[in-house]
Amino acid sequence: MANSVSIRKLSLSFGAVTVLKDLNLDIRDGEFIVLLGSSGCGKSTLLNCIAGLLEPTEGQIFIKDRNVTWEEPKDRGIGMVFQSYALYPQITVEKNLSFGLQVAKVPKPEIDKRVARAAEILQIGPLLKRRPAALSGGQRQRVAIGRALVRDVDVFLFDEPLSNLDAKLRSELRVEIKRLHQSLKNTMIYVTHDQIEALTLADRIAIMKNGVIQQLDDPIAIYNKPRNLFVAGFIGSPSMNFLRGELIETGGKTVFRTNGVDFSLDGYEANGPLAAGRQVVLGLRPEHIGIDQPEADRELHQAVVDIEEPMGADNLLWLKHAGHTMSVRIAGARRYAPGSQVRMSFDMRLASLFDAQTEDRI
Amino acid sequence: MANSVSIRKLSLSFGAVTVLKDLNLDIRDGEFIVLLGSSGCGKSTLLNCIAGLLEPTEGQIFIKDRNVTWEEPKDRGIGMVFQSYALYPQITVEKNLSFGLQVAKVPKPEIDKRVARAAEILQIGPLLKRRPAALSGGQRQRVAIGRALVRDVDVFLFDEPLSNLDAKLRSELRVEIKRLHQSLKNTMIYVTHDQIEALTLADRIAIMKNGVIQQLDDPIAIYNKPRNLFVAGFIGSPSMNFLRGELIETGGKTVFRTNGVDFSLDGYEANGPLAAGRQVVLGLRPEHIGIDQPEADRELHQAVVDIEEPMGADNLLWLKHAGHTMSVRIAGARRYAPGSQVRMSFDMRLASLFDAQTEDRI
Amino acid sequence: TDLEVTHWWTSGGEAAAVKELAKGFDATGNKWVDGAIAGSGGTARPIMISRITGGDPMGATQFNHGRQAQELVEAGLMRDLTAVAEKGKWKDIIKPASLLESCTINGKIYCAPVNIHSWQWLWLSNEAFKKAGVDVPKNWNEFVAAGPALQKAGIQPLALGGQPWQATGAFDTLIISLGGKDLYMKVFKDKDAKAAAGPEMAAIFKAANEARKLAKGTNVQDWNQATNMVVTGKAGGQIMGDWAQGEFQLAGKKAGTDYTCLPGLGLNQYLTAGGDAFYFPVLKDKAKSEAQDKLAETIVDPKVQVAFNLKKGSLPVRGDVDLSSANDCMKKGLEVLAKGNILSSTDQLLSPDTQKQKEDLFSQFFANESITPEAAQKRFADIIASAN
Amino acid sequence: MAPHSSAGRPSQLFKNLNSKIALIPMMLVALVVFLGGTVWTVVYSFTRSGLLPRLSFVGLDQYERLWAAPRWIISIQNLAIYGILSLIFSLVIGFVLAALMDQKIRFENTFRTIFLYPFALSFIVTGLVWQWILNPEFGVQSIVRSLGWSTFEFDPLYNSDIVIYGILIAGLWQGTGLVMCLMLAGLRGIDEDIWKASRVDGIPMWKTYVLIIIPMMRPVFITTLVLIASGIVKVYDLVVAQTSGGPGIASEVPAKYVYDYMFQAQNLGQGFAASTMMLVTVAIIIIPWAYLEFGGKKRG
Amino acid sequence: MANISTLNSTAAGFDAVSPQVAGPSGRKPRKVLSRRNIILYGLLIVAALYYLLPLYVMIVTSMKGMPEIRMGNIFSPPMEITFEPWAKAWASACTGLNCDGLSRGFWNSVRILVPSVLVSIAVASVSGYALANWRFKGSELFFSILIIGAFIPYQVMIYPIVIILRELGIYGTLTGLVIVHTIFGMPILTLLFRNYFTSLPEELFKAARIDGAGFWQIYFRIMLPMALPIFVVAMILQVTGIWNDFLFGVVFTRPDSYPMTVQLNNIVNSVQGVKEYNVNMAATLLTGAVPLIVYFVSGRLFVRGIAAGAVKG
Ligand SMILES: Nc1ncnc2c1ncn2[C@@H]1O[C@H](COP(=O)(O)OP(=O)(O)OP(=O)(O)O)[C@@H](O)[C@H]1O
Ligand SMILES: Nc1ncnc2c1ncn2[C@@H]1O[C@H](COP(=O)(O)OP(=O)(O)OP(=O)(O)O)[C@@H](O)[C@H]1O
Ligand SMILES: [Mg+2]
Ligand SMILES: [Mg+2]
Repeated sequence: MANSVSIRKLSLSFGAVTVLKDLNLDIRDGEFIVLLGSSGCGKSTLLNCIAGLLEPTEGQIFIKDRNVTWEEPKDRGIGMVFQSYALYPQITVEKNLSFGLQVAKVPKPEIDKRVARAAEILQIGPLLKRRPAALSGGQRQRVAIGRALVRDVDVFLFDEPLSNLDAKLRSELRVEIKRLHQSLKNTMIYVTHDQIEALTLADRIAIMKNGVIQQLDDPIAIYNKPRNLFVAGFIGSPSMNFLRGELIETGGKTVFRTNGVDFSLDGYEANGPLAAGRQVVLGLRPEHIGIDQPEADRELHQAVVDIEEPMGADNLLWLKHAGHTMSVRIAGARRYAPGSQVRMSFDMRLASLFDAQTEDRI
Repeated sequence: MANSVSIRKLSLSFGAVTVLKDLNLDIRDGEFIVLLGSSGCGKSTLLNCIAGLLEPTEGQIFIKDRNVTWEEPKDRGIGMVFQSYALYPQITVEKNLSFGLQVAKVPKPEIDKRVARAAEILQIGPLLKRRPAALSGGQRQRVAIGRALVRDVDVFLFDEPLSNLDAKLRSELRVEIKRLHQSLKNTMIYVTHDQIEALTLADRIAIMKNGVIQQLDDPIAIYNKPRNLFVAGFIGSPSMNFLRGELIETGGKTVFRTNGVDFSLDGYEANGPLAAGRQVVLGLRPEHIGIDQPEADRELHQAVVDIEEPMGADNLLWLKHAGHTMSVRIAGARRYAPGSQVRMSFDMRLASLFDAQTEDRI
Repeated sequence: TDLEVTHWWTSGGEAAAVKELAKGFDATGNKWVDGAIAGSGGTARPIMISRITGGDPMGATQFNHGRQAQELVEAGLMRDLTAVAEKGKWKDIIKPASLLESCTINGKIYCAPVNIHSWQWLWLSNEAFKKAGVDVPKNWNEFVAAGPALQKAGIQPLALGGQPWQATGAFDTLIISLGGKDLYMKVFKDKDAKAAAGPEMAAIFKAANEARKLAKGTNVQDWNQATNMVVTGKAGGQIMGDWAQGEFQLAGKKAGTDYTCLPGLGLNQYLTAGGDAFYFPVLKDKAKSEAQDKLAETIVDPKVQVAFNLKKGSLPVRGDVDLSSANDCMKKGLEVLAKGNILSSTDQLLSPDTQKQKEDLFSQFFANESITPEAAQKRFADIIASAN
Repeated sequence: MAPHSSAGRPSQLFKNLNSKIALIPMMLVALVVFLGGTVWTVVYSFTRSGLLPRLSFVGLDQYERLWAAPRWIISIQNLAIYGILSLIFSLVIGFVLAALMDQKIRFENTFRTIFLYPFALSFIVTGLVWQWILNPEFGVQSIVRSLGWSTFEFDPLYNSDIVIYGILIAGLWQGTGLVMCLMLAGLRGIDEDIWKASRVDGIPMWKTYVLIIIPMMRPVFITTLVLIASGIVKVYDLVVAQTSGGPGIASEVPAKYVYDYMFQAQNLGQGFAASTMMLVTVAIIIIPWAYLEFGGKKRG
Repeated sequence: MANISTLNSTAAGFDAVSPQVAGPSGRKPRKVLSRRNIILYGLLIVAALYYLLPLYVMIVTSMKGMPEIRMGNIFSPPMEITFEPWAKAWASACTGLNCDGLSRGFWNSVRILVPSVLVSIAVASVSGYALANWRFKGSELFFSILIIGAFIPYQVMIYPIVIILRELGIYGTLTGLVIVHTIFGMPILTLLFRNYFTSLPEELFKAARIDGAGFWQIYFRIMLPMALPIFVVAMILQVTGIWNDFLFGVVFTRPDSYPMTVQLNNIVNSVQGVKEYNVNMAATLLTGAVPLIVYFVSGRLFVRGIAAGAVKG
């Protein structure tokens, strides 16, 4: 498949601060890529480089195999949606949508057609005559998307478009964006620090840290096979439980030992041989720990409930075990009072093991 | 049990706009009450009335059975924590904590003792000499809680204390607040519009809409037995699926029919007799719908996957069925491509039925 | 006792004259605290009036004698000097009597006149006329005739500062010198609007029209800057009061050889006897009140009168002083005085309000040639008609 | 159940008494000085007060005379010309400078200080310097002439027809720095994303300024307008220092008319009538605007 | 699983699959003298010259002797630098009988400036704070009157104020003058402070009230420390305004406490023979020195403060 956006050895510094370091990224045609990372890791900076709003210090950017590194934003065939909506406040929604086209001297009937189409797709027809101030947050963001839509661009860039909305609207608009992508099939690059958005929307997620892409993979792989400790800890809420310990050889088998408690590693698919004596971190996701569900082939660990957090559909337990506090997610119907004793079981096929030094998955 | 806070016929208007209407609320000693509602419903206004920062137009407020309606905030035995932390920016954390005590002319040794205790409880000892600007969001909020803590108050008021924090910190501090309540056993009134917070923290939740309390109940009851359509729709993410239809008598049984498709109501515990012909709304939570899980006693409905939203631990499916789009939550491991056919089953014991006119649960 | 005295005498000649007053007053064992405010009476008077009405008056203050302080006196804010005057026999010594009259309200004397100022002088630079190759004119008409020659030589014929009172003064001078005593009295004393609108006045306006053409391009504000143009030969002449004399003197010029002065513009030799007077606000402090009396005495003291007026270029208020040291111009003035060709000044005849309106009219008239003499005369007549 | 005692609402007057005490100076100034002084002025504008206020009413005489006085008419005209031009030019120059300063330039501090420093100087100083620079004998005119254009004429302060523009030059020199500062602060408050959005949309810079940024800066423009306008109404010192109203009465302004007639002409009634007319003009302009701007707005 | 790869090799992998496209790499050759920069800095420099011209003329003239001024043009630099005009302006220029230049007025100005600035800012900041945080019925009405008051020319108000001060018996005293400055500074300053305090988070105020702090405690211990930027703005406005004031200084005081501007006016307006432009310019610069220094020192804070307080409606 052709690449829609290619980034080659991109670096960017603000004075002495290097924000992006030698970054490479290939995005396929029609792909939905999410850039995920904590605040300040350079997501917006990368997006602004792609848009042409920032000039890279080094490297090149290709859109549709054309080197656009020094082109003006308007010539790159991109549309961009901002967290703060960035609507022009003093003109109507309609003018907001058509402004770019008017400036580009698109003929009036064509403008009208495109605005009408965008309004239909985004269901903002009744709002066209209003000013942005008279719109709700969700409506504003829809208009902002519409502004990119009317320009008929190859690549959509979203910079945390939903961060300013409340939870309910956020999930609604998430679905709409997903639907939009399914029907338009444009390339979309989407910046967020909300992992739910990343997981639900992305074809592939690029996890960034300090201006470097840590892992670029599809959501399932990122969730289940995080490449390193950072990715593992970053994705998932509540976080993956991390137990520091070492690999020990007992009875011909390699087990994980932490604070004197052993965990069988049966079922774990390691990338290579697991040498005894290695300092490692065992990662267990809260939903991959069973409670009071004795299954034939799993060992059981005794633990005490510290805190219970019922969340409606689910129930989150914080358990004390071997000197750690572990979070466990179970179905909402099952309740445990603080202080009660439970037995945990672990599905090692879904666990992750990391080297304690390099922090890479092993 | 004695009432800690009692609100009697409280009304409050700003000019022509009535924000609170004839509101009554009794909060027991040591209870953790969460006020939940969408933006602008009057939660903060109510909290400010209790704190004495706003004067009610009508009605009275009692704290510890004392009429405090016209008392100054400082005399009410309350402490308050704000969304924006509201730390005094120009003085150190320590002075922030001791400010109220100094104003109240508490002797110095006593101040030191209380500050030390609060710092210990909240683990902010090392921060005492810093200014708020040098703290992270989570630390700031801890200090803000500490400021209420040192004043040894009867009632803690929280106004969306965690809204400004990112997801990770939010869940951490949530646990801490829960722990704090378990150890202090003070009365706490907590405003939020995050339902996860409400569900995990509250002893009882008061759901507000337009200045009126819709339902006051414990979290499980609110989640499973919402009193009306508003509460049902408000709680749960994604929202409960609502199907509009009517009750039909077939084969001696009352069933629910929508767009020509019948749903057995076996297992539903109605508040009264279910008269046929009544226009109703059937509410089904996404996690209460089974997918491809044929169980003996349940009927199966055929549906098509519209959109799939993998969220790591869970997988959210949007299904097309009988002219409706329904969301269904299943475990994350199970994947369904858009377009695939699935069979749904419903657990009617966990469903809700509402009258279409009054919108109340039936 | 310290006594604060406010005045607006700040030009070189004026300041030198004030020093004489101060010296005389200090010699009585009191102390003159100088409160000069620069920028002419227009700037200074509001400040003085505010302070007097505000209840924090100075010890003594300069006003032009005439009607400027009338209301303050009527409001009882000014000290009655009748006792001092009687003691000093002012009635007998002060000449002309009209000076003391304008200090007298309801039979009581409220001010001590310092000097006599007359407006009706034409000051000419001998050097300038030499350069232009014409004789020094002997009267206004010759001056006007010499105008083109001066202009050709790159010399400003008539210097006229931009401050409104200068234009007004120049015009009033034209009335007396060209129109004569009767016209002047009819218009200003009797407020005869018909006369003001009449043909005699029309002739004056014509003359003023010529004057403004000659004055065009002066481009200075202060009167003494204009005088300085005459002193340095940049301008041919200036219509200005006798105080201009002080500037010539300060520059070391000699009357007759370096410059020429023509009282009454060399035509009708009438002078107005206006001038400055000191008023003494009512003070609560007894010691100060006594010092005020002392100052009043000092002001009319013959020695002080001579010293002051020689420096200032004005005439003394008493006829019994020895002015042998007076120069050529002053002597000419004294001659006119002796002839009794004395008129009251406009400050004495007209209210400040009317004066202000006149100033507005004439400053505009002299600055803006688009106002025809006829239009200006009509407005002048209106002002006279409503004058009080 | 809590006991049902219904203690009534305590008196509103003594609630937060300290805040009311603290506002006493402001209330006194507003009521006694501004309101009281205004009423007093208006009342005495109907009298024949000379040097001292006297309650001898003469009806509208003072106003009739006022509107018949050529000087007053010229003053009003001058104020209108000066006001409108100074508003337009201050806003335009201030905004353009601010926009230039907002281009991430080097030496921003230096430039800003240069533009702002005249604001620190008094009108006396400003007037004096510009009087000096605009003087035809040794100022700009003579310099240009000495360079060869011997017919060059630039003597605004000595030409009745354009003197008000000469005053304007000095006024702008002094005031635009502050306007620039306000505008710059406003520009800095604009969401950066708006700029990005307009670049992505391909909207040219000047169009973005004119059609998007300026409308967004409404509050800044209003603050600026209030500041400039209140300065314009008061313009006095500048005229006195530069021309004293001359040549003739060509550069007279209303505030000067008021002052001159109150003290020099010793005709308080006339001065008060002129004051009242100024107040009325201000009120006509300000009150509707203030009503629109502050009337409905409440703290959120 | 065999796809263990370090991050570097990930990058290398991308390179391998990428299309080989020719194009510029590295930094775009950027001209320092781009057309945009020429226009931008050109305009700024031209504007700067216009603003600097008068200052240049003042400085140059103040250092020339009178003969040179009479001959040369005002823009030419002094051939012979002399500081005599400065000395004269400061110490020996005459007005009336007093020949001690500006020096006499300097300390008077300071004596007027300090209490006037302090009192006016104190009163206005408290008023602004009360208006922002302790509103009551009618407080906005007073405020509106005050704002309209900002448009009243000073000259109009002189007479009523003379009467008010006379009735209070403080006409001509320093107290009276301080009050006058406070009154006329009040509208704009109160507006600034009110806007600034309104822009502070209301929660801070609420938190302090819950902590039990009263009106003054909140003002002094919470608001005051946070209001530095706006205090700087107010300070600058008042220092320049009061220092440059002539009218009130001369109307509401006595000669022995006339501020420096009165001396300046006297020096500039009392012409002894010819105008001594060099002395005038030196006097002008000396008089303007205090506010100018204040600007140069705190100009940056000024802009910050303006952004914080003035711009928000
Ligand atoms: N104009 C600038 N000058 C200097 N540093 C900058 C500039 N813009 C961004 N940075 C720095 O670059 C880093 C990356 O910023 P960027 O906005 O790309 O982060 P981000 O990942 O988008 O964060 P967020 O999630 O908060 O939006 C940050 O450390 C930021 O401080
Ligand atoms: N001072 C005020 N004047 C007028 N209306 C007000 C004022 N304060 C609040 N309101 C209105 O009262 C209503 C309730 O406000 P409140 O702040 O209590 O809502 P909330 O439930 O806390 O919302 P949020 O979740 O956004 O904080 C809103 O419609 C708001 O516009
Ligand atoms: Mg960002
Ligand atoms: Mg709220």
